[in-house]
Amino acid sequence: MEPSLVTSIGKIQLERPVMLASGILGISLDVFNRLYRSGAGAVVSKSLSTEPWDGYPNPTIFGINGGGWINAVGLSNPGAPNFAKMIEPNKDVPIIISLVGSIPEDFSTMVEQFKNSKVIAYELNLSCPHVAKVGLEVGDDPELVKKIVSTVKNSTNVPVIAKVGLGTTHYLNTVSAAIDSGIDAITAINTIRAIAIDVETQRPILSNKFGGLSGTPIKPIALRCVYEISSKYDIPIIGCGGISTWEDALEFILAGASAIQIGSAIGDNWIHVFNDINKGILQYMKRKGYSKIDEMIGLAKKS
Amino acid sequence: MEPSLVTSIGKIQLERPVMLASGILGISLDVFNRLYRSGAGAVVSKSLSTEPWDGYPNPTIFGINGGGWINAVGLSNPGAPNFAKMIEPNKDVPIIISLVGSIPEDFSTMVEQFKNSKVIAYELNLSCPHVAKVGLEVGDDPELVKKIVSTVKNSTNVPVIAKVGLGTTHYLNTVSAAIDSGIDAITAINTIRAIAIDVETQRPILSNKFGGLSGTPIKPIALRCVYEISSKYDIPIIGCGGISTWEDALEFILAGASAIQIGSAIGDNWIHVFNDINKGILQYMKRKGYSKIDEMIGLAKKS
Amino acid sequence: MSSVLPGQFAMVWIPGINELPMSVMIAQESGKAAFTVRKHGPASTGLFNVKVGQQIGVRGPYGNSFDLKQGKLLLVGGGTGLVPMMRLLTHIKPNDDVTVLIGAKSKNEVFFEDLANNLLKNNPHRVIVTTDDGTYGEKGFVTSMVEKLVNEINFDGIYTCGPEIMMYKTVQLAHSRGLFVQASLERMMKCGVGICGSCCVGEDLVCKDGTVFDGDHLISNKEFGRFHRNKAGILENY
Amino acid sequence: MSSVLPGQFAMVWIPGINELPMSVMIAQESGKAAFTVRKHGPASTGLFNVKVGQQIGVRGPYGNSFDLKQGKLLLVGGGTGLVPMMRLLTHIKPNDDVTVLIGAKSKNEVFFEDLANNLLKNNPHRVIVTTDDGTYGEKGFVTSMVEKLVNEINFDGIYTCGPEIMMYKTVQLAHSRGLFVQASLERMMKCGVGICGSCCVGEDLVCKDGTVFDGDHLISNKEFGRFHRNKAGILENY
Ligand SMILES: Cc1cc2nc3c(=O)[nH]c(=O)nc-3n(C[C@H](O)[C@H](O)[C@H](O)COP(=O)(O)OP(=O)(O)OC[C@H]3O[C@@H](n4cnc5c(N)ncnc54)[C@H](O)[C@@H]3O)c2cc1C
Ligand SMILES: Cc1cc2nc3c(=O)[nH]c(=O)nc-3n(C[C@H](O)[C@H](O)[C@H](O)COP(=O)(O)OP(=O)(O)OC[C@H]3O[C@@H](n4cnc5c(N)ncnc54)[C@H](O)[C@@H]3O)c2cc1C
Ligand SMILES: Cc1cc2nc3c(=O)[nH]c(=O)nc-3n(C[C@H](O)[C@H](O)[C@H](O)COP(=O)(O)O)c2cc1C
Ligand SMILES: Cc1cc2nc3c(=O)[nH]c(=O)nc-3n(C[C@H](O)[C@H](O)[C@H](O)COP(=O)(O)O)c2cc1C
Ligand code: FES
Ligand code: FES
Repeated sequence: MEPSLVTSIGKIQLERPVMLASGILGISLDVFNRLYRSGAGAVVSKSLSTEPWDGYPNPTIFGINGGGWINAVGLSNPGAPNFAKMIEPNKDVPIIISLVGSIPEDFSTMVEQFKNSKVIAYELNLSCPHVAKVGLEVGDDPELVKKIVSTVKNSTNVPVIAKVGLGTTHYLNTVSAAIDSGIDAITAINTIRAIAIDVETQRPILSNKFGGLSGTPIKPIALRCVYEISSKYDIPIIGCGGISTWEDALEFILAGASAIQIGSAIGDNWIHVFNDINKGILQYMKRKGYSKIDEMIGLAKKS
Repeated sequence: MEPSLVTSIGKIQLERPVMLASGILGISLDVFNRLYRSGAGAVVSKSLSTEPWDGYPNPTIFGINGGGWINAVGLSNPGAPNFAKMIEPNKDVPIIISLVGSIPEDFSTMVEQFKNSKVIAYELNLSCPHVAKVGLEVGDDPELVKKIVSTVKNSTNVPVIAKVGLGTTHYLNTVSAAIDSGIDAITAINTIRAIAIDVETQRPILSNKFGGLSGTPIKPIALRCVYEISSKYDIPIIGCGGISTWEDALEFILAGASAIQIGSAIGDNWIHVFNDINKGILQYMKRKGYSKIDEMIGLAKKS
Repeated sequence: MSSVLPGQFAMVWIPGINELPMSVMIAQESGKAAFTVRKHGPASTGLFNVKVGQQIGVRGPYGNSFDLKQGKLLLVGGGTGLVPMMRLLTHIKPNDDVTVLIGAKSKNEVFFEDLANNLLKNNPHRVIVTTDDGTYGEKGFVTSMVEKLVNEINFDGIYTCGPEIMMYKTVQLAHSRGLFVQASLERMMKCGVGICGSCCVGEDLVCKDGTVFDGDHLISNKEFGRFHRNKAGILENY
Repeated sequence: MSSVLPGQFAMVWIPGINELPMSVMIAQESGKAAFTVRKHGPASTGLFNVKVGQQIGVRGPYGNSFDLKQGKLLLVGGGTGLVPMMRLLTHIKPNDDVTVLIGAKSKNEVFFEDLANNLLKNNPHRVIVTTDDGTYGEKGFVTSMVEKLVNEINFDGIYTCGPEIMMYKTVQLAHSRGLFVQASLERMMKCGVGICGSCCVGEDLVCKDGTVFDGDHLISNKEFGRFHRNKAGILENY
């Protein structure tokens, strides 16, 4: 029997474990459709705010020689209301809406706006490392995280995911705060605060100076976080950070992730990466005799 | 006039700004001599403890496909007394002794043991991410850091450097605690906690499971830390993390480092890396018209 | 950069100011490349003001390139959209019969006419300029000239780059007559490499799937010729 | 791994147990490689106990290799140090006149004698076994036989791998007579790639500068033949 790629992240069920990470190609329903057709099990929108944001001036993204990217897009996004309108026609694509804000009400207002949209989950971005007053500045404050998660959980029945990253406090405290407040799953991790300097002009390359490091360089760190979270808490985890091959994807699953997200690898290998990973996982499952993703989740902790 | 590579890290003066990082080839005086001859401005010893430590069983080091290393050597070292005896004959090499311990007395005891050795500075390892009760577990506790730094500063007139890394509290608090207690310089950063899993055998590769990520992947993060420290504090900084080319070295200097350390790049390009970087910096200085390293330190913060 | 294909672009960093997508212009000296910049808003003005010896950053080339047919070719360009057209002219075969249409609002906005004639000097060719106000060349919109030409001549390939409305009409005119046509699109670009999504036109990403698209494909794209996205990613009418 | 040069090694991971440096043994099947493991402590026993089908990890090859001279060659091996010697035999030229010396404590520790004879079947050669206790072959230390041979024959190249004392004496004997000699050293290895420093012998790193060193060089190394470092990096006498 052909193994199945279906996976469950708590109450969220996906046909395939590989999804699109937030902020990557994530502003148009047409593109979401295309990515879904090319193998993504779900797509996460760009992080949306209550109002449209222009983001930072260019350069906003810098490709590192040897692998990886540093970005400070500045959370440019069309705003939750525009976005909600845009995805209204959606029938097929499992969309997860990523939200960013400073106070609990920002989040609950936006959730309200998506009431009539086909949304399979919300992902709270508690971990953007390069925009003031949102993202990590929120995630680094476990008390605020508790309030936000409780507020959102009270405003919707749709599952809510918290996306964490490495900030100035221990990310496991953020995870724990989110779990205490009823979160349904954790995405780990976001980009890691970084900088790149051009030695010729002697200045930081990104217009915002600091940005977030993503791609292959952060994989071993992201994988560590998934392993740590799954070792300490009983909560579904979505692994994210530097995944570009099926082996990478499996490392995350073996470390305890129920699903994974892909961002930068799309910049490296384009959108074929979804199907390449799906195929690779399938072949591995056949070879090793697994029939379901579930059978492999967390196996590396047994040794 | 030929530009000069001489640099000062506070009271520590070096002929060349590139030094050997702790833990890399760092257990024998003969090797120190060789590295000094091949262009290192100073060498930092393996982190020493009061007693000899065997470290963890192999695998202790894992080379990542695509760049970077994860290690959990477990701070194996011959112990401070053995080491002090070994370097007694030293006349030429500027040696920095790296120390690791759990309580202030561990450090002061060891400093005492090096009294008669030619040591240009001590580096307190407050940041090893994979050994319990020492390293990051110390660095993550700013109060303990204060006590350790004060104790060591009271036991010696030799300059004392604190080596920080990314742990579970904000590393800038550790920096600030060290500065408050009279530290002479900061080395940033140590390896970053990480893991690698073998998908075939479905287990973590390192015997200790978790290890520290070093090499090119961490460069943008290390550089960010140097930029942040130098933007916030007036303290000499030694940059460390993923430096493998002269451009990398200059990025750190432009971000505010007075000197830099090289670790993993030796595994990638062998010990030629010291002279390659020295030459590259010299050529850059000639081309841009600088006569001293000092003129370039922190320039990227002006823009 | 000197071997960039027509249709490809580079991201040009003007330190301290911005980074912009730019078509790569041909240069007089072989082995070199150039940019042609139109002074517009702050970023392009910043690039315009760059002094000799000042360093800028260039990454790329990115994107695909025109599929160059042989025979009777029509190139329709306006504004800085003429840049990839000039580079295209360096790739034509000796026997190609080439018509270059240069559209401009007014006489003082006409450029590259001499360059086009020069690049085509060994080919059967004509270079036609139109100005909206009739101050130079033929009076009227360049697309009226396109219509006239496609009614007369059975072109083997039509290539266009410039204002989207111009490209939209050109594609429609050519496509409705069954002629092979390609357009090089411009959209808001941040990454240039298919990560950020800011350059999307319907389901296409201009930086990665384009900049060059077949008329066949564009005709079914709901956004082409109608909408583009601003910096926040909101659809705006052309 | 099948094209590994004689003197090179691999790091062999026995999941859940340890990772050890191992010389790469020749295999019967072409395109394959093998390891020869001596059951000693927990790690080598772990490797020894690996079952067919069980997965181990192998990284490498690392290190340099022997500089193979032509003419009259002497190979001196003991224990698993015979492994690189066997691989060396697969690289000799048809006219080389080869003497292989196999040293062992006792009869039951003698191996590879037949293999050596077989690999040398088309060359002028002799394979001599010595045992300390005389239970097989010549009685006595293998280095006494080395002394005897270098006094008789003007070897073009001498190669040795095995217990350090054996190599030390062999190098001294050869070097004092001006003969070209190389030894492949063993030291505590963690990284295998010149990072950790655990394999140092004086200023040399066995994993990176070696495993093969010239006698000329070794003779001036203060640690060769005298000390090795334990897991903590402390010098211990041999
Ligand atoms: C593939 C491509 C090739 C191009 N080639 C050239 C060229 O060869 N020469 C030339 O002068 N211009 C070229 N442009 C246009 C150029 O990138 C700028 O859009 C233009 O110079 C105006 O920039 P500005 O910031 O000065 O104007 P602003 O006043 O700041 O902006 C005006 C408008 O320019 C556009 N724009 C601004 N930033 C960007 C951006 N990052 N990406 C895309 N559009 C943007 C937007 O539509 C914006 O509304 C090209 C654009 C693209 C997409
Ligand atoms: C370049 C090289 C090639 C080798 N080739 C072979 C071979 O082909 N076949 C074979 O059986 N053995 C080989 N060895 C030796 C092997 O690596 C082990 O040292 C040996 O198997 C004993 O290991 P153990 O852990 O079982 O013994 P233990 O009882 O754990 O240790 C006994 C001694 O083995 C040595 N040792 C242990 N771990 C290491 C290590 N990581 N690196 C180096 N020495 C270590 C130390 O001297 C230690 O004191 C080689 C060693 C080196 C350095
Ligand atoms: C250009 C870019 C934009 C991003 N925008 C967002 C965002 O809006 N919200 C968010 O939660 N994460 C954002 N991220 C982070 C990614 O979702 C992901 O967590 C990170 O890139 C690590 O995954 P990767 O290595 O696969 O890219 C962005 C990443 C990149 C590269
Ligand atoms: C094998 C290995 C051992 C290390 N041992 C130590 C140590 O004992 N003490 C210490 O402070 N840092 C140690 N480090 C960290 C390095 O000194 C350095 O901070 C880190 O590797 C980042 O620099 P790099 O990217 O140039 O290697 C070790 C790193 C490696 C790879
Ligand atoms: S410019 Fe970023 S996807 Fe095209
Ligand atoms: S084994 Fe690590 S340096 Fe040789």
